[in-house]
Amino acid sequence: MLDYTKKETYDRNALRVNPAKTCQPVGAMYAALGVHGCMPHSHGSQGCCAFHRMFLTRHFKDPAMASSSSFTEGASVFGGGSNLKTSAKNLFDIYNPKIIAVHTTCLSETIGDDLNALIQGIDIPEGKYMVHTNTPSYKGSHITGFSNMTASFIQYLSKASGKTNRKVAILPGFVNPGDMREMKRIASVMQIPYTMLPDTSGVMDSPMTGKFELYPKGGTKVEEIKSLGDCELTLAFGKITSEMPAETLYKKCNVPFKILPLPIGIGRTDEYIMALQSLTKAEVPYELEEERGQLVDILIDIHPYTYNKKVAIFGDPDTVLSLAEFVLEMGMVPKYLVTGTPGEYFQTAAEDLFLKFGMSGCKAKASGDLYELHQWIKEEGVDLLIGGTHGKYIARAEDIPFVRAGFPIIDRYIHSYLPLVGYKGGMRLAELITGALMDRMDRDSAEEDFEMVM
Amino acid sequence: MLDYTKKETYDRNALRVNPAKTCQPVGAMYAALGVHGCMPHSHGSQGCCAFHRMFLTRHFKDPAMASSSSFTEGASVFGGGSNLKTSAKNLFDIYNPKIIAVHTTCLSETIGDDLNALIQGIDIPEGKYMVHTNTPSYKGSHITGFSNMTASFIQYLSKASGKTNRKVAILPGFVNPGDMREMKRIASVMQIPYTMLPDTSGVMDSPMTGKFELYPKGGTKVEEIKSLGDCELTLAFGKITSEMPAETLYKKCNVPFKILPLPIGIGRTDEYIMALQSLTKAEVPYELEEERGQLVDILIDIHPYTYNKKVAIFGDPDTVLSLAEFVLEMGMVPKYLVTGTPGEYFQTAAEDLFLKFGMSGCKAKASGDLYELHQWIKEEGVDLLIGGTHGKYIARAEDIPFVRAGFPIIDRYIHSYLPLVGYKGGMRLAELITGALMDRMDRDSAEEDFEMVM
Amino acid sequence: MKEMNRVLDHYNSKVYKNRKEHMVAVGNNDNNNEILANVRTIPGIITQRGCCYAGCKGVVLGPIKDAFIITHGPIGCAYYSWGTRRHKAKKGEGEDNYLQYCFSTDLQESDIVFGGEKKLKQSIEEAMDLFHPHTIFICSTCPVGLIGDDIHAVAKWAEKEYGIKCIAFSCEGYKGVSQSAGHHIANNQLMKYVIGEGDREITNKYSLNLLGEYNIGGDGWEVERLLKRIGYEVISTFTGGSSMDDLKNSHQANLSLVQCHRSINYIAELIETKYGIPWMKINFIGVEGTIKSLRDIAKYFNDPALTARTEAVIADELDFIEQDIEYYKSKLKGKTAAIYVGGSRAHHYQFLLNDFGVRTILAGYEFGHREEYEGREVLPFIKPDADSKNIESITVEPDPKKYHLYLSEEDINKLKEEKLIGYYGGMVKDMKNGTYMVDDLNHFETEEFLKILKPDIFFSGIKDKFVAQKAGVLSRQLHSYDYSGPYSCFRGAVNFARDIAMGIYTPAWSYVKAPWKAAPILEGTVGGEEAC
Amino acid sequence: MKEMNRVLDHYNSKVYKNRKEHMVAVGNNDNNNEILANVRTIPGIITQRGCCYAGCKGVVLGPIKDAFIITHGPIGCAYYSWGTRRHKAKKGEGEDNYLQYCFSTDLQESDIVFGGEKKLKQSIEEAMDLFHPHTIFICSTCPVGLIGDDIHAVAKWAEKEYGIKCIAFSCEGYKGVSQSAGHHIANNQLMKYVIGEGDREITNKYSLNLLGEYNIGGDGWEVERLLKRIGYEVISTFTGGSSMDDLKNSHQANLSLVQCHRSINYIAELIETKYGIPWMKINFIGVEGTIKSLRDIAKYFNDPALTARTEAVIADELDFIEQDIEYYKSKLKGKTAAIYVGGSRAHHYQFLLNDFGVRTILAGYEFGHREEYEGREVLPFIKPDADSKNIESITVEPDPKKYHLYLSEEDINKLKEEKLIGYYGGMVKDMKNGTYMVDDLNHFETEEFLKILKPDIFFSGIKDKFVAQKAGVLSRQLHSYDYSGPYSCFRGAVNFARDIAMGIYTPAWSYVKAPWKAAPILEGTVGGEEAC
Repeated sequence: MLDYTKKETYDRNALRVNPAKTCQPVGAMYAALGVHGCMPHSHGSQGCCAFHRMFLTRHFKDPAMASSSSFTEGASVFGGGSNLKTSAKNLFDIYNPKIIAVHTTCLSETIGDDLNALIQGIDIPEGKYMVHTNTPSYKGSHITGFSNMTASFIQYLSKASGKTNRKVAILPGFVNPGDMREMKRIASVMQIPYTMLPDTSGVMDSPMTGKFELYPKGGTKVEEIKSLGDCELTLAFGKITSEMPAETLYKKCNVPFKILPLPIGIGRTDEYIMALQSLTKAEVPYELEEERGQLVDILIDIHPYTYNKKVAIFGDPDTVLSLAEFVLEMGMVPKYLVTGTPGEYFQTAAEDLFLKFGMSGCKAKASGDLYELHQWIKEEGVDLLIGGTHGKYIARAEDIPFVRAGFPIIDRYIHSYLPLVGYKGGMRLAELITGALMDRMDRDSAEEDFEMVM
Repeated sequence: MLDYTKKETYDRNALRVNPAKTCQPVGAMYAALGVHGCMPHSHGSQGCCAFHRMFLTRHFKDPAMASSSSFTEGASVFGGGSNLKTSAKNLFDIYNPKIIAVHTTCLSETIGDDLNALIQGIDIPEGKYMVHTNTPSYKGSHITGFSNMTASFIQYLSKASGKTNRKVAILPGFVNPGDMREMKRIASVMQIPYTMLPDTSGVMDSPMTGKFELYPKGGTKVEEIKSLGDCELTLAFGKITSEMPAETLYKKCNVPFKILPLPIGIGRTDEYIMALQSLTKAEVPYELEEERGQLVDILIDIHPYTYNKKVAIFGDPDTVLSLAEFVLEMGMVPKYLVTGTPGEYFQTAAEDLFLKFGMSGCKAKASGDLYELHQWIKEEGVDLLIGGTHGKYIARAEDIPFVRAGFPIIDRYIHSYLPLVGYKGGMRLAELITGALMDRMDRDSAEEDFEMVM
Repeated sequence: MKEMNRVLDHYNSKVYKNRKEHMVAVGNNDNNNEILANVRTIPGIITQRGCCYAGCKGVVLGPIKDAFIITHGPIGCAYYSWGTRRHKAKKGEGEDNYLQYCFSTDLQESDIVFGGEKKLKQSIEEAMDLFHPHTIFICSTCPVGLIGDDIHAVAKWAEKEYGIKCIAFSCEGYKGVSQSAGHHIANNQLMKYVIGEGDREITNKYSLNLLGEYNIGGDGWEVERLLKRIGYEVISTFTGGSSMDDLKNSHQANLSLVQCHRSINYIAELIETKYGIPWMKINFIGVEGTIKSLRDIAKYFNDPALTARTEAVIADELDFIEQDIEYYKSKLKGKTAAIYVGGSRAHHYQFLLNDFGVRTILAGYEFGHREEYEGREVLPFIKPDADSKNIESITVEPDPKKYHLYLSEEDINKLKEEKLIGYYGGMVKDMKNGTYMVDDLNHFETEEFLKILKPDIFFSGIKDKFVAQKAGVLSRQLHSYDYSGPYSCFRGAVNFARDIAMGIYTPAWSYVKAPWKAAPILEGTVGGEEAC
Repeated sequence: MKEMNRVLDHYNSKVYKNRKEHMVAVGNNDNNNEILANVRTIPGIITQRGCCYAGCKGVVLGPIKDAFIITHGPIGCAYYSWGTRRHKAKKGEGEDNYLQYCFSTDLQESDIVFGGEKKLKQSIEEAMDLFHPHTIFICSTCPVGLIGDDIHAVAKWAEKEYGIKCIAFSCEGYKGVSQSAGHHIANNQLMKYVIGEGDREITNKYSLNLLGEYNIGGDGWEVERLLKRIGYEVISTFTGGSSMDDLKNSHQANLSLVQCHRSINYIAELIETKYGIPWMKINFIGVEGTIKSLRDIAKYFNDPALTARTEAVIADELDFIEQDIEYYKSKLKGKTAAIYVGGSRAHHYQFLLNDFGVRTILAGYEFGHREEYEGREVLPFIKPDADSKNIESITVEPDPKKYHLYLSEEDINKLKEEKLIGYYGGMVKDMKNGTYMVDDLNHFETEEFLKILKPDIFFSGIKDKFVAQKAGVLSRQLHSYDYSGPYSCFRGAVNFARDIAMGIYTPAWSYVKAPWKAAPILEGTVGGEEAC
């Protein structure tokens, strides 16, 4: 397995091997699916749309509906304007979306299609919307695309009426529907009214009913996006993912924002709750306090199995950073942190985290890839690997226990329904991690050391 | 591992090998811990109390507080009356319980202590209570003890005032606090007021606060037990565990009851919700409908990994029956069902289940043990083993994937916080089962068959 | 016919006109079942089609285990085609296998602005340092074509610099109208730079190429097992599980078998012209299909011993699966299916379904051409459009040294007349009147046809699988076999039937409707707002 | 003293009087540190103590790997003692190992009414059929004693019927006041029926018995490794990891080492009387303790080569752990501990804690006798009470054939005078003034002492572990080592320190208090009832 990967360091600057990121449009598509009645539209060659729908479907095991401008060689030469126009007409005609959310591709970006102008030239039916975002695949990653699409919804739609709606805008970041549900539950328990954008719960984890819904019940409604401009505050989860849309809302409608880390683990969920609590007179309900206390109790109980265990984590930057803090809370050593998404903040934040927990000898890298992570692991091994499906080759090659978390998970089921965020998500994650480590202990123990009580 | 277990059948009638049950008092102790302010008291030799506390603590990783009559040889000869009297005085003096719940042991039962009489002779402080139940270890199992203790609370305390309290009495059966929470959540979502007895949530899954509470926040309050007599209906989960206390409430206070299976899986959770729904004008809220639809969706998605897979399940009878129905819903074959608890109903119910799902070649046995289950597995293997910790030896000996579910789980953590019941519990269980099966596929696949997408 | 019209009626006139020509109510039309295929999808119509890159890198080149494929472009395309198609390959001794890896130049904005050739070259240098491959393929994605990187020049440079084989494939996503363009581009380059280069010694005269078999889920291995049992030698498989060396030696075979007609027929034709090896359309999907194919091959080689061995193996394989086949037939008989997959499978799988008494009521190709629907006899009548003209068409001459005939020209011509070789009859001849053939079946039509035709199973790909299942219709992926397989030949038929049966009989379907949706709401006395 | 009184003050007078005598403020009393021990726990007081069966089957007999132990009684007792104590044992070649199994007669009501002997006999028959053990132990639980089953007669029957060894242990739970009674009962039978029966040839004169070592977490193996390195032969370990054959040969050793004084000193004494082998109290817990023990043993054998080898091994082992010890000392120095465990560990572990600069401020035994607290010099002054009189006391005579002396009687007497052998000084001598010694520390006192003394670590068992931790005090189990180990000797010391350090430094402790418990509640404008 991965026999060509050698531990010797090599200064590789051009060839990307086993990436830990993908391209912007898939992130934009996922964000657009989190708006109710929205048809994500890929402005480019139809293969992009096919790849992205395939990938999202494989992660969520639910339909990922989106359309394409279906560029051919002609469009690539003469521009995609007429393709977009035809697309809009056909989409509104046949699929009747409330809103079409266009994202570009490396093709239309390289051609230089001016989406603003193109959309202005399109005859949009009354009560319908068409928005766009620029998502050149050769910049950033799928996280950037998610961020861009979210910001564009705000840029196009949100308005400040001058009167507060007494709500909080929640930008959840690139997480699963199960995570969004848990973030919303926490806000509800705190009795804080909110609008979440995007909100893929009820879309990408929709129930089986015997009836296919092109636009499932879930998703942020267009009216809600409009009203984001009247929110009191934006809670933006994940600086790398959500700062930009939060800033957009601030610039456009003057809604102040707070950047929060993805609320994975105790401290980061605490931050979320404290942010909510600062908005309300109410005390934090016992329900949350109890869950928190349970998670602390669990972490103390399991520490003999987690303490000082070395972990390698890869995936999306905000996810990796929050997973890293949680494993630190568990007493583990986040030996290697890798994201494929570029950006200096990731490394800075990781270093801050190592410092905060007094860790030395840990490495973090943005714009990294799994080949390099694997090299690191070959040089000094870890006790656990956490990340998406692509880690399974490394896990097998190096015989490391593997916990799947993050995006994409295309070789397992159910993960998208259940949260990693919040104290509840912490319990689940703690169970996955401890289970993986203890199963390994059991597997590797000599017969005489195979224990009934642990 | 377990090298002496041979597949050849042998008609064993006396020697119990690797039991799948334990004795009544531990069940009674667990039930008593589910009453707020209650001190479970073991009337017998102090080793019983020590063993039971040890066992409960190892499963829940939380304190299991209980006291003992600390019989010595003298008490065994002359009866334990004075030990009980001294115990009561000291307990009220030092530990200030609201209620003492005495259960007997094989020792005090064999001596023939008349607990009714003994308790009547004890000076119970004003506003305090002392109840008892008979739990001879040589009859039934820990499930019987749980059942007996629950019934005794009702027998001692519940009263019909003649005026309904418009509540439902919920007897959850021998399940984890996480399960009880989920059962309560479902009733709450259905807007049905209830009293659950016993209710160990908030007791055996209590949060870390930095302060030890001898009587944690959770547990059914004595006042609530009293008021059970005014309930409109009893929902008794698990015929084997909960029928007896339900009947007790019916006989004493004329509260009608419905026996329901433990709500594990779709059909059995449906039954619970339908039972609640029959009590109310309200429609079933979308929240539950959505969870249900998600679970159905998941089961359809994962069927290629579960269908026709053979499973052996052992543990407590009501748990095993409900797990069996759930795996049937998943398209699996519940090849072997074993409980150590005696009683004909288990086998009958299992046969009915096999019939309902058109299964042939499946075996079920009450009063069974793990030695025999292992023999069966040696004769014809299974793809998965589900049960408590004691199954780990078999799983290792036969190299079978193993999902821990039920009682006791003394070699893992966190399980007691998270439900198996309800649609949510179904998702968790489906994740555990599918994860175990798919991990095994990955482990056993040749390198060229090791798949990125599954 | 009326079902088809009910679907089409939703369209505006422009779309109606276009889509109408892609649908055929078989035997119920005045156009001799003619269909429009291999043309552009209308923008905005939700198609399942992919792109040229997917057809070139994803389908044809990807399975070649020891070709080090660098996707030249932004990261996405390489990422999506990493391990996501189930073309299996074993690493033989001394062989390379890069299938677990994904290589890309991960172009950044500055590369788009200033050109990506430099980064491509450096990537090749790094690949040589770290992996020492003997063969590098360069596959370009959309922007590369636009910014004008000369990947072919880079390939030449690499061959010179490192003494390796390096082939460039200009398979930008926007080329052509579907994956089909990519197959063509891949085929052309393999023909130009790979086939015919080998000099492996072949002693078995019953030597075959297995073209258009990508070893999804191990299909190719199962075919090979069967052919070997009879006494054939499979010199090359295009391209499932093959090494470069296998492909290089394909010119030495005495017969080319064509499984997926669409993706590989170019090569089959060119090999025949250049090396004299005839090709035969076979089909190893389905029991009857497999038997017929084996007998046809034996007929070509025309050796009584081989024919006897063929019959013996058929009998033995049948015996092995007989009970299972009967069992699953009893479970599946009378069910109906709709099939919408790639360029030949929608045809092949009808045979397999037929083996179990499952009727196909609708079938279509995602990227098929008219000949896959109507048979090669329509080839002379297909007018190339702008999109197909853009894809290079190559011609070859007989190779003076390597051209060889196993049969006499006379025999070959006879067999061609018999349509045993050099011919493919297309799908429509095997479809019953009253069924439908739909090209480039899009999302809307899928939804509508499922509602109207109510098939028991819908065979398609991952993108519409859950669309069907949400609507209560079992769906199995026939691109990837839903992570099962092999489905080919005798034993594969049992795997297939097992998978279909478990899908149909999986108990979860019976829980779709919540009981409270059926039961009346009783007027209870507990709970609700008033009590809480 | 005042802390102790604050705890006692909560009690009513009767309990006060009793419990006061179980507590000693070391060096701060007018009673020469005398303590009350090995007496009944007051009913209703939440004790951590177990029963006679737990001491007999659970502690002493359970570890004997090839003894087929049938628990005669209802199911619970067998179940609870199945795999729950971490006495490890390796199955050697040709040896049996039943540790993964649990055997019980699972008595039912009818058996209680009509007697259980028949079922016991049948169980033995079935055991013989299925397992063919060479040794069966029968351990009775509470009701068996009351219904009058003659398990000893059944044992005799089994020996005759099957030619095996079968020993009955009347270890009903109600006997005695704690596990201690069970140790005694187990010891008596082992002495009567096992020890002295072996005739293995022993060539090494540096032969030892390791008594009172149950190989929890592999402690015994580590001790054995160390002793073997020096040149000793460990003939038997009582009983961790031992086979029956090991125990049978223990009479051949030249010195008995006693690790856990409480559970095994009976045997040590009796072996000396019957076979002439002196015993030495050693302690392999803690670096200093281990060094002293090794030197003491060498002193007994008094061979310069052995002594040199002892020093060399000590130096080498020290060298191996030095860095770790220093590291953990830096992490642990200045911390305080309370210890409440079995019959000797509360003493031993103080040495180990001391190695790392951790002060023990409270210590107590769950089932110790006065001699474990105050030293064997108090033995003559202990008056047996009704509970202890109920436990059989056996006496032995020197065995005419097997009695052997390694040293001259004179030398032995000299060493006895030096207290090198035949002596145990108890815990109190090693405790600092101002610390506390508490016997049978109960739940209430645990809670109170933790609040008042605020130790950094509380060492105890599973039942009160989470009581301490809920109160924010790290607790480690010293019965089972929390599933870690070994903790013995040099390397075990590092394991121990690692476990303690990780417990203390585990980050989760810092999250106990929710931030909103500290921060002021701001007057927000969003949410709450009015907005919802």
